[in-house]
Amino acid sequence: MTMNELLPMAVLATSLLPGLAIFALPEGWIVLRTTLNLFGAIAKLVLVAVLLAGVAAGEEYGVRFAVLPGLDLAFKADALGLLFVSLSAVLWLFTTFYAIGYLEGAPHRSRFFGFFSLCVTATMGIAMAANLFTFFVFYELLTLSTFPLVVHRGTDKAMKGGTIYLAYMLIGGTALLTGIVWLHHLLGHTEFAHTGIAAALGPEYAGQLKIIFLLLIAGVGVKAALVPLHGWLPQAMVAPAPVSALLHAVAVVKAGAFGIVRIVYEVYGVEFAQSLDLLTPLAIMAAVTIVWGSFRALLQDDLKKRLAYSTVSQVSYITLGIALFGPIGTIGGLVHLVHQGIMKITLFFCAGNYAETLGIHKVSEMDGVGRRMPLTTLAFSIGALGMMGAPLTAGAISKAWLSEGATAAGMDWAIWVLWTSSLLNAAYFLPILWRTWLRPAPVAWPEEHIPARGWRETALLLLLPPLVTATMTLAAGMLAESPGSPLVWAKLIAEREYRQGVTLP
Amino acid sequence: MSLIRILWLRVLLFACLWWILAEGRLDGWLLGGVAVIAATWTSVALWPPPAHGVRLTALPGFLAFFFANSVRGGWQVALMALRGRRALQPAFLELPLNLPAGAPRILLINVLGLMPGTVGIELTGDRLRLHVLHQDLPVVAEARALERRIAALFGATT
Amino acid sequence: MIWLILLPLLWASLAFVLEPGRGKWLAITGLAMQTWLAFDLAQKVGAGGSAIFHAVGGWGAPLGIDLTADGLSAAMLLLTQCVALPLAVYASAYYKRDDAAGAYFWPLAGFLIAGLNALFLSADLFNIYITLELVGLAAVGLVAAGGGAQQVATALRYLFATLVGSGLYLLGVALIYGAYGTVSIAVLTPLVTSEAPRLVWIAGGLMLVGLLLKTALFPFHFWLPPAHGGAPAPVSALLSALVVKASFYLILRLWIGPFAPLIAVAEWLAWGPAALGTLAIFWGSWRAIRAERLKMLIAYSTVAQLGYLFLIFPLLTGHGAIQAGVMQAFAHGLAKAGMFVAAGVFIKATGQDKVSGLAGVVERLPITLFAFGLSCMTLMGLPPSSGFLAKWLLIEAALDRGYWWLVVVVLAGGLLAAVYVFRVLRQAFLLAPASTPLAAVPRTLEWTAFALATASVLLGLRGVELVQLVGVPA
Amino acid sequence: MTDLIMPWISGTLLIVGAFFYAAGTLGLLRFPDVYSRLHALAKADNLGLGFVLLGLALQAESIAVGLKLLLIWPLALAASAGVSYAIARRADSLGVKPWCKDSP
Amino acid sequence: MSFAFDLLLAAALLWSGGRSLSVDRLDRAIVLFIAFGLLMALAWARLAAPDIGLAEAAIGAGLTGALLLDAYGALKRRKE
Amino acid sequence: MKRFVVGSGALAFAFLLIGALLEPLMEPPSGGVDLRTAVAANMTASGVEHPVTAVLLNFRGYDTLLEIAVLLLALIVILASGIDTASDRPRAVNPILQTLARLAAPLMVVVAVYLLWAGAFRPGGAFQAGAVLAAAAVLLHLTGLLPSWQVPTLTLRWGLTAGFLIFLAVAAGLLTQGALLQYPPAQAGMLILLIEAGLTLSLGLILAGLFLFLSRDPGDDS
Amino acid sequence: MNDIALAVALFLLGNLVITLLAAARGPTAADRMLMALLFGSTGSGILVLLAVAMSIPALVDVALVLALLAAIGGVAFAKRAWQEDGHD
Amino acid sequence: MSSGLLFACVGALLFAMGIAGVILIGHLLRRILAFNVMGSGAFLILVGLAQRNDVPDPVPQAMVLTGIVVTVAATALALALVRRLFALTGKLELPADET
Repeated sequence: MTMNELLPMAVLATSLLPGLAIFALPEGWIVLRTTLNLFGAIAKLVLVAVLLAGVAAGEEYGVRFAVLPGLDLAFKADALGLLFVSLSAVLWLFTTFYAIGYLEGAPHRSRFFGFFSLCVTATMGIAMAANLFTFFVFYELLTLSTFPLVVHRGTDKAMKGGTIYLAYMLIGGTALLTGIVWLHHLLGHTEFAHTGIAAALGPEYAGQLKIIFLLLIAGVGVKAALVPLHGWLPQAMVAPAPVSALLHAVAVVKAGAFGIVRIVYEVYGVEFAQSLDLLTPLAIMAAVTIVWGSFRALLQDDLKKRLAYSTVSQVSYITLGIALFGPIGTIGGLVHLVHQGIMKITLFFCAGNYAETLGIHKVSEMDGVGRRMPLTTLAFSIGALGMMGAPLTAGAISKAWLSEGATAAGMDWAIWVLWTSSLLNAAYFLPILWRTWLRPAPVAWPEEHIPARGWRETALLLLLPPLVTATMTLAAGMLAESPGSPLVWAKLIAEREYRQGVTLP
Repeated sequence: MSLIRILWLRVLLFACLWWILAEGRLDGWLLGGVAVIAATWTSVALWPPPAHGVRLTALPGFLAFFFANSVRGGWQVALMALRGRRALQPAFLELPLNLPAGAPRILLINVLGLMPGTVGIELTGDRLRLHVLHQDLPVVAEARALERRIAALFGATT
Repeated sequence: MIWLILLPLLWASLAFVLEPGRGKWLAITGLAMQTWLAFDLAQKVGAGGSAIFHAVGGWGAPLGIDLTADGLSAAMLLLTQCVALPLAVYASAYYKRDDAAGAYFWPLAGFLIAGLNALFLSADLFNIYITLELVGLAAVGLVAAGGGAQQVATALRYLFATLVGSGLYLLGVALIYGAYGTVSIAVLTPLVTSEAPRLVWIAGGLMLVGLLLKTALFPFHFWLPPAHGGAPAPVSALLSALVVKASFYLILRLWIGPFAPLIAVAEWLAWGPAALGTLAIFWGSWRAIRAERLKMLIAYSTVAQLGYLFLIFPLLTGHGAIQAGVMQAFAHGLAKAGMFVAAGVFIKATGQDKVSGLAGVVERLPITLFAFGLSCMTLMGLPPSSGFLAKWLLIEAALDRGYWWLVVVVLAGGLLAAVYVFRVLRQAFLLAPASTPLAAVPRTLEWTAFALATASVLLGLRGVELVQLVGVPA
Repeated sequence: MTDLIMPWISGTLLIVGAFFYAAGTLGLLRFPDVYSRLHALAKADNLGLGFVLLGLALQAESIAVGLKLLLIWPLALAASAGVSYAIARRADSLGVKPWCKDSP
Repeated sequence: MSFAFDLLLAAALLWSGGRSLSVDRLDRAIVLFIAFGLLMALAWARLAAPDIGLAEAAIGAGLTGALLLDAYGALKRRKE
Repeated sequence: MKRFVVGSGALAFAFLLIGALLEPLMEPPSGGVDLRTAVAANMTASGVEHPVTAVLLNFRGYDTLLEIAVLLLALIVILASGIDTASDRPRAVNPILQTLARLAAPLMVVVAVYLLWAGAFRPGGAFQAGAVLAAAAVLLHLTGLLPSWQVPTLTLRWGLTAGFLIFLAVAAGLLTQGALLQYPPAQAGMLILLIEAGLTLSLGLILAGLFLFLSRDPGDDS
Repeated sequence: MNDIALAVALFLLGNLVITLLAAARGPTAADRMLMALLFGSTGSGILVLLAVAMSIPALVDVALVLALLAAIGGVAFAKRAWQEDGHD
Repeated sequence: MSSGLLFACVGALLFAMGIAGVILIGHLLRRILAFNVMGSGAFLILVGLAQRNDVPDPVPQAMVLTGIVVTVAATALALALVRRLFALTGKLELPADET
């Protein structure tokens, strides 16, 4: 095996092997477990950095194993995949820190971290899948490895949420599988390729290809929480905060969104998809989701649920960007894939901090919390502003590119959607900010678990991750054009997908 | 009768049997020997000598007697069957036995079952209960005659 | 190849003669050797690309009996040994030292495996009848061994089902012999033509029905759930994983072998098994969803999973159907064995058999639960597992022929499987009711369950060799 | 000479045997109770068998074969005697009453 | 003549087989079944299969009959 | 209702089958095989003179090997399912039947060995011989001369399996000849006799075991 | 000769069937037991006749075995199966 | 009609009778009888059909011998199980299907 074949495997192994090892560890071996976790996460980061450098220099990384005759489990680390890989790798590290702090003293941590690592492995697999088959394998693996995390608490409520989660995922997976086998049957393979592979089929297959597209999008749309397939997401909020963070920012919804990217660009090819009139319906669907999600978020009092609906809405920005025919929209969508991850994980970290430290679960309980937990609330505010698309944050960059993309694609209505959404975002986030900073604190918090000590308003491991990700939110906003930023990388991808140069409008 | 002689007699008997079964073929005596030995062993295990020896000289007479009576018994039954139940007048009968216990008695009971008109029912002590087809048949006399024959066969006294 | 039959016969009879305690070592040693032999055989067949023949007694068909190891046989043999070996290890720890049923497990299992191996190798219809009886009676014995009233009643029900099944088969063989004067499959195959007399049609029908009864395809499944659900765990595993597959294998062998010309005339015939298979999938899943006892749930799941095997019949005229069937047999065999074995651990630990009593096993028996979960994954046909590959192959074969509703059935079946499977998992993840005592369970039991389940998943990552092996013609 | 007569003797013996069999059957049908029917079977049928065997033995190709045929007779006799005794004894011990002419 | 023999034997076989399954009392059923076994032995003889006849006679008269009757007795004893 | 459906179904099946049986079959079956000639042609190499025995132990000896396994297996299953451990009650002796049994048992032994021997050239063979031996045991048991078997002792287990093991050993040993059960023609007769002898003993024990392990004398015969 | 043997065999078979019918209809368990007697005598009679009629000497062996074993059924019936209420 | 064919037809009827019996009869001991009748039917067909010209054929005869042994084994086993069931429960019929 050459180095170029080995590296993608190593990326998978850095979370798979620690994960499996952690399962076998007794509950009490905290130090070894933590070491394994962190070592895996850091090693992965290093490997990802090597890959990024290599891909930027034009190296190709890939490896394949035959599973059945004519069916390969194939991996490649291309620019698009690495975008997702690096997002996950970075956020995994922070989430791991956070989870260590969050679960301190809680039972079943071996199990938790084991599945946690498996979940990341699945995400990596999705990101580096070189064909739809491989994508599907890891897609389902993700479902399975997240289920135990969702039901981790073992309560009846957790079970109910988990069951709904599973039902959505499995049905979606079935649709996806149908589409994949069908496509495989027609084409004989499902390899991802720039500008797509479906165009190879003659025009007489247009009808079938449309149905397959529907099946595929329905399949990945469940994870991406496209309305009306989003029902699981608020239910899955029963999971512990690090899990929610993972689900919403890194793994599950992103896997769905990423799937849409792959399908549109590398299976159908964006031009071919456009020629089949598939993009506009997708865009409309995304638009509906954006508005509907924001609207629902407005009605939630439960903080995590509000964030959940916010996710529903925000993830569809990515879809919208992809559905906007043209490189600029693509860049907007891809960059939002990263930005939304950073911002949303910040928000969930903070929500978890509120719940863990003070027992706050509802928006209505958040009065004056900014005084008790200023740093957390600061991070929360940055995340929330980012979500609204406020200047200097990552969100602003995404929205700018998306709007430009809409204009370029001649879909001006999409701009209106974005504006509406932003307004709604403001409507559900600003009151929170107002409450936290400007309202007086209550006499007593609902349930104070962790006392403040000096500047450390809560446990250090809970505090640092949101601060870092908040910082990254700002950095991604302000340094968007500097080398190595998500935006630059997204441009690189767009260039390769469209086989043409892209300049800032 | 000596033990050896009884054994030899049995061996001879089984060898004879083998010869008959083999229809005179001679190439099977290897297995035949096995059969004879096994059978002798079985018979000794089941019926250890000394048992009542049989006087071979008395055998033909007994057989003739038996065969004749058997035919007569069969004939009698056949006639009765033809005449139906009118011909019957069954009864139970008790017969004190004079033969020594063991093989002679058992032979008696068995043979009585094949003789005209009688079937043994139960042996208690020295008395045998019989079922006869017609109470007027000369059963007792015939039974006594049979007893004598058997006694002669076994060299015992009545 | 021959030793695959002789070895288990040998260790089975020796296990009966010698003291019970030694049976397990004989069995495990023998099975280890058999596993090696099976791999070796599969390797030879696969590498050679053609079947291996053995004329017993040197006579050759039609006077003598032929043994044939083609790809299909070699694959089934491989499955048998690969499932049996871990189960033997499991059973050696499962039965207590003075357990009477345990003492008899070894000879019975030995004869069972010998019968299976002989069946897979045989190319002679009448010889197959005897192997069927060997398998059937041994299976009944395993169900009945050391049993109470319930077990004996189930064993009897099973016994009659299996006897009627082989009786029907025997009559079919009789008619075949009457028509063609031979029972050798190889000799028979060119003789049977589409103009075969009515007798041959009846023979085929009888054999099919008899074997379906033995395979417990809906609506002949009535005997299976009590038998598989009521037996001790290693026995249930053996029965579910292997025994029912044997008669399926035979149906397949006859269908694509000597009776192929008949079926070519009446292609609609193939829809019979497929329709029954569909009903089996739905009915079995439904009953599994409703089952209260864990082992009953698993047993009904077997009913459902067997349904998949019969979906391939309309597809046999296309490509890849046999591969799909064998892959499903492997997937189900390994996973179901793992599942029953894991269930055995749960039952031993919790002391009861209710699904609702499983709460909290996740804490005490994580390995077993993990194994159970992996098996579930295979049963649901989720990637990366052999169950998924089976499903993939099946769907591709169905698409190849354009039979859409088969695709729907397969996918719906997977979802139904998820429903009953997650009933269990969900229960297992629930918090334990305060202080439920769990009995200690030997680690061997847990790890064998794990090994079987893992094998069922790992096969999903590398099915190439198996698929190629199955393609080796007779 | 014997070649001419033997078949006739044999045939006659066979027919005589058949007659006794028939008598046994008739007795079985017509006799009123178990005990009487026992008489019919134990005696007539066995005699019939004896005649049949004798008739066939006369035709046998070798002495051994003939003796083998004849060997069957004592075996059947012994069996029949033993079994009829067992039946009678069992019937009696179970209280099966014999038929009497006077009883209905 | 031989056809008459076969025919009668066939009828007897069918009758005894059928009755042994349908007769109301179990002991009769068993005895009829043993008789069926005997008739089968005769049928094998007619089919020029003395080997099978031998086996059928030995098994039917010796073992199966005894097994069935013994089982019947055991069942009956318990029932009383 | 069920009776009617099943009954008429069975009847219909029977008539269908009879109809097919009486259908003018191709005579000889088109391209069919007639094994009679094959058997006759190979009789000399089979080691025995009786065709049925040749088929049973040589041409299709493998069937027989498995068949013995089935029989042995049945006995093991019976033992495994648990046997009644109540012992025989003391019995009243029935001298007449005992005498009968004492006389008959040695006879049966001779007949059994005869059948074994005869199997080589005329109808007979191990199974029939074993059945007669078993019948002797059953008769002895029924007349109270042989107690029923309570536990399979080691000796008994060896006896039960010996025949099968001999068969297996010969079959495996002949693998060196090239194939399973490929007798060298010169020794075929001897080997078949060896196998049959072993089988007779073991079959006798197995068949007897089928009865003696189950039967418990009620002892009410008084 | 063979014809006579066959005729007698047929006659005996008729006998056997009639007796079987009668015995099966018979009111008491003992009647059934009588069949055991029949098997020995009539059965072996038919077999030896068939042996001659069909020229299969081996059937004599069958008859022999049958005569030898016929007792077992009867003994088993008497010793095991025939119980107190056997007369109904 | 030849004996072989005649007995083959008898075998067909016996088989049908037996199988109907196995399905319909609840009493286990009788069911065993029915199974045996069924087996005998199959054997008769095997030999009878092969010998439909009344020429003896040793191969099916040997097969039937094998089959008889198997049937005896199965019968004895079934009887043992029935007796065991009866000893444990006092019942001679199987409990109603759980299905």
